[in-house]
Amino acid sequence: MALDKNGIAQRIAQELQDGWYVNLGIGIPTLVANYIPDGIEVEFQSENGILGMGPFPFEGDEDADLINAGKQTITATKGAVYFDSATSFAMIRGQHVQLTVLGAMEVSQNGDIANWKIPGKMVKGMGGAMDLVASAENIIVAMMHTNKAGISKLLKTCTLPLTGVGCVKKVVTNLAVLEIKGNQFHLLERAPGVTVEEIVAATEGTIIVPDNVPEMNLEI
Amino acid sequence: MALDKNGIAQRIAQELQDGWYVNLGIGIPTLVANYIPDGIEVEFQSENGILGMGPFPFEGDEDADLINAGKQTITATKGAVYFDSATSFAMIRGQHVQLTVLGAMEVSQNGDIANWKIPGKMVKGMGGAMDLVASAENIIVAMMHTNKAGISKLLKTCTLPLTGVGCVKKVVTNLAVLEIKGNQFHLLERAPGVTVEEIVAATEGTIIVPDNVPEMNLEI
Amino acid sequence: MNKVVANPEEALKGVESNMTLMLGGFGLCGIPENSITQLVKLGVTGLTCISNNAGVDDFGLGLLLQGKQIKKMISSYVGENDEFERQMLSGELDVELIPQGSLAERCRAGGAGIPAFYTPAGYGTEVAEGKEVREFNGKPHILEKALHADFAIVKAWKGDTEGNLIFKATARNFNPMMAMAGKITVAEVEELVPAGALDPNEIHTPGIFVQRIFKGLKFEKRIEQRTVRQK
Amino acid sequence: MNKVVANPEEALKGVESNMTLMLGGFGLCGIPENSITQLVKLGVTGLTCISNNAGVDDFGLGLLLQGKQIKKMISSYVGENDEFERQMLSGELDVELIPQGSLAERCRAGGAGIPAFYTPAGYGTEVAEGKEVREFNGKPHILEKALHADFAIVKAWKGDTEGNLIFKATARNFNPMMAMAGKITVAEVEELVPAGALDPNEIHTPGIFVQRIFKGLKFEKRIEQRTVRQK
Repeated sequence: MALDKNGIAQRIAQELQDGWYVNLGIGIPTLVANYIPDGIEVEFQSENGILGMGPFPFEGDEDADLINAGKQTITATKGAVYFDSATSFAMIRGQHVQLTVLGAMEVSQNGDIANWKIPGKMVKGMGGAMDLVASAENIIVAMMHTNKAGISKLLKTCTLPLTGVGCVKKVVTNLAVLEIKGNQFHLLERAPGVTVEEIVAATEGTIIVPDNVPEMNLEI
Repeated sequence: MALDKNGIAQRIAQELQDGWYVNLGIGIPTLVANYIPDGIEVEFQSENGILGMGPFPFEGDEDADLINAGKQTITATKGAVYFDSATSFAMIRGQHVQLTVLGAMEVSQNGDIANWKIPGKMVKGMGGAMDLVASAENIIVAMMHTNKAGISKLLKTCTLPLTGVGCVKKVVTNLAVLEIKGNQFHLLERAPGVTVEEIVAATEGTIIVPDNVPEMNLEI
Repeated sequence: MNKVVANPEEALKGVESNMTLMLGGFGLCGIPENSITQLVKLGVTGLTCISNNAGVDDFGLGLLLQGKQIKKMISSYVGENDEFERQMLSGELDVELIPQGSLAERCRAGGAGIPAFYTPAGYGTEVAEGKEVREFNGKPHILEKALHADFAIVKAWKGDTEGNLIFKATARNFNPMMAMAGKITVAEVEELVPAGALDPNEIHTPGIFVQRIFKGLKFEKRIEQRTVRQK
Repeated sequence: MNKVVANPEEALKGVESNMTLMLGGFGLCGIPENSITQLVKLGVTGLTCISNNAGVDDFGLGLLLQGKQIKKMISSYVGENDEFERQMLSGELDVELIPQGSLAERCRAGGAGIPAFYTPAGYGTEVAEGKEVREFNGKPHILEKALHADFAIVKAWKGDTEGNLIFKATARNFNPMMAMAGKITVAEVEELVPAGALDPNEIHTPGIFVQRIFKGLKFEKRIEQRTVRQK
């Protein structure tokens, strides 16, 4: 059975390593914070100017001066720190953030990502996404494998305006975990109950399937 | 009579305008702080990271963590602020400091300045001088008109390695106040009792002398 | 060095139509509310506004959009409001989108006398069109230029009479860099204290960057996305 | 995210001969005294040291010069000590002089992922030799590149277990930028407190830039130019 958004977030959370600073994008990536494995300590950076982002505040405790990059009211953890936007992107551009998780509309087999603009539709802007993808050494894209019409979002070449080129190395979708290297998608894991054939059918880009494709283990 | 170092500083202090932020170099420029005219409020920036530099501390009040760019113990005025070196030079390079006063070994008639290196002698470095002269809109050079051997330091062309090019607009020496424009020194004022002839004789660069050269008024 | 002015009227004296303004804030967090109200009153038009976002329909920069006072927005993320979308699609409003980190760094560069710098952000995208590309350490970068403004308008938590500013939490965001980059920088603060009342170690924006400061009459501090958990 | 190590030995584990180190401080103000002592003990040689100054004969980086541990100094102002002069004139020590503002900005650039930027400082001087010159707004600028270090070693006043740092007065100077530019950044602090004990608004260097932190055993804080006035 294909994963839902929480399942994708849960699988991505397994990639976290102790001591990492992590930037989570809006949407599915935000959910990753709910599934941090036991014994792993990570700290969340939000590009509007906080390191040590905590959970949402209890009702009545909201502070208009304390939000995340999604403009949601948040709290700060013990040891948190606030800073300005230039310092925030110094952290990002300077590769001090160990993992960036963000959503995408399209990813191509050479690691290009498109997630900010659909021609003909209202353009909202790239926010910090272009800085994040151009800078991060370690990017995981969280996305649905296909759009609502069933058309693959894992492509040979992106059709939408790019956010960054050759930067994505790992994709976690509702169907699979894939690595990008050598201009190909490499299938690493299947979602529980999803077949290799389903994944291959849903992938427009070149996909390499090893002899044995294990099923994800979300029970860890 | 030619001015002494304090006289030069006193004359330069007359150039101060209310509300200015001022960076004073080491040596004669430092003395300018002793002659701030009545009714004028200025604030001193020291490039090692303080705005609102006050006088030396009373004996016993020295704080090793509070020094100026000359590494002297200082105090901070009310409303002072500390910052890092990058921010300090953002102020300087970004032209937020209205006046820079510094010493020189040579100044040329096109506004070049040399004050950091004598070939064959131990080189100590330019410190912040190159940033200051390249950035400031308003630089006054405080210097003796000639060296100890009587050789002019106001030249057609600098002979020493340059600190900056075409940046000096005003020079105050022990003999005179001069403006630099159109590739010439323009004599503005004489030190008390010093003749135009003495000044011209002590100036190697092209010097323009108007019909009337007033004597400095240090009594203001 | 007293920078205090009595009110927004005095603080924004000299703002004229067709000027370029920087306005601090991220979303509705840390925006100069009182100054925006005054800009509406002034009725200046043809403004180029540099601000990370463009407000919502009835708050923040949305108020200037309603009055068609803005000719051009320079932002990283916009369109949280219908009027913005209408004006943009109809061609009344010009929009230049800049990656958020480049926007922040370009403001800082403007204030710091750095005319241009290289960044990897936007390489290979339409943001890079017409910009120089150069490789450093085997990685392509694009050349981005400094931004400047006739007026930079920022909002701080505390300020003193010398213009020294302290921001609160994530309301800091773009305010410190924009404060550096204005020919005239105006700061509105929640609390205005005498010189010497702020610890010189704790000041975020040194007063040298601020020309005028005033205590805002009222701060609504509207929350854009109220998210809470249950006790 | 505990960054605490027990002592300078642990903090400088991995420092090897021929590495590039950044060391914070201006003159003798805000220098990492305890770490310098440990570098002497380690006996590593062939070091390239990036530091605004080079200490005095018997304190600060002068101690490393005595042991001939430094191959190259990258500074803006040096030569407050005789041994430095001797080694430089004899050719034992290589010295690269950089304008102070460019040095600060190049460290920041290294930490901020900006590979290069333009500055007017040094144009037309020997500092500009071999560097690209480009005009912006009618004024010539030179291209300066980012600096990086294997280890950045800084000194702070207060720090917490997460590596968040607060500096005191002008002892801040180059420390924050260097903290950003080290592959491994070591901070020695006068006071080490638990996470949460520092106000998140008042932190100068966010802990993300710091890999190891320890409480210095002793800070001599020698004064280079004791200047006083009489009461």
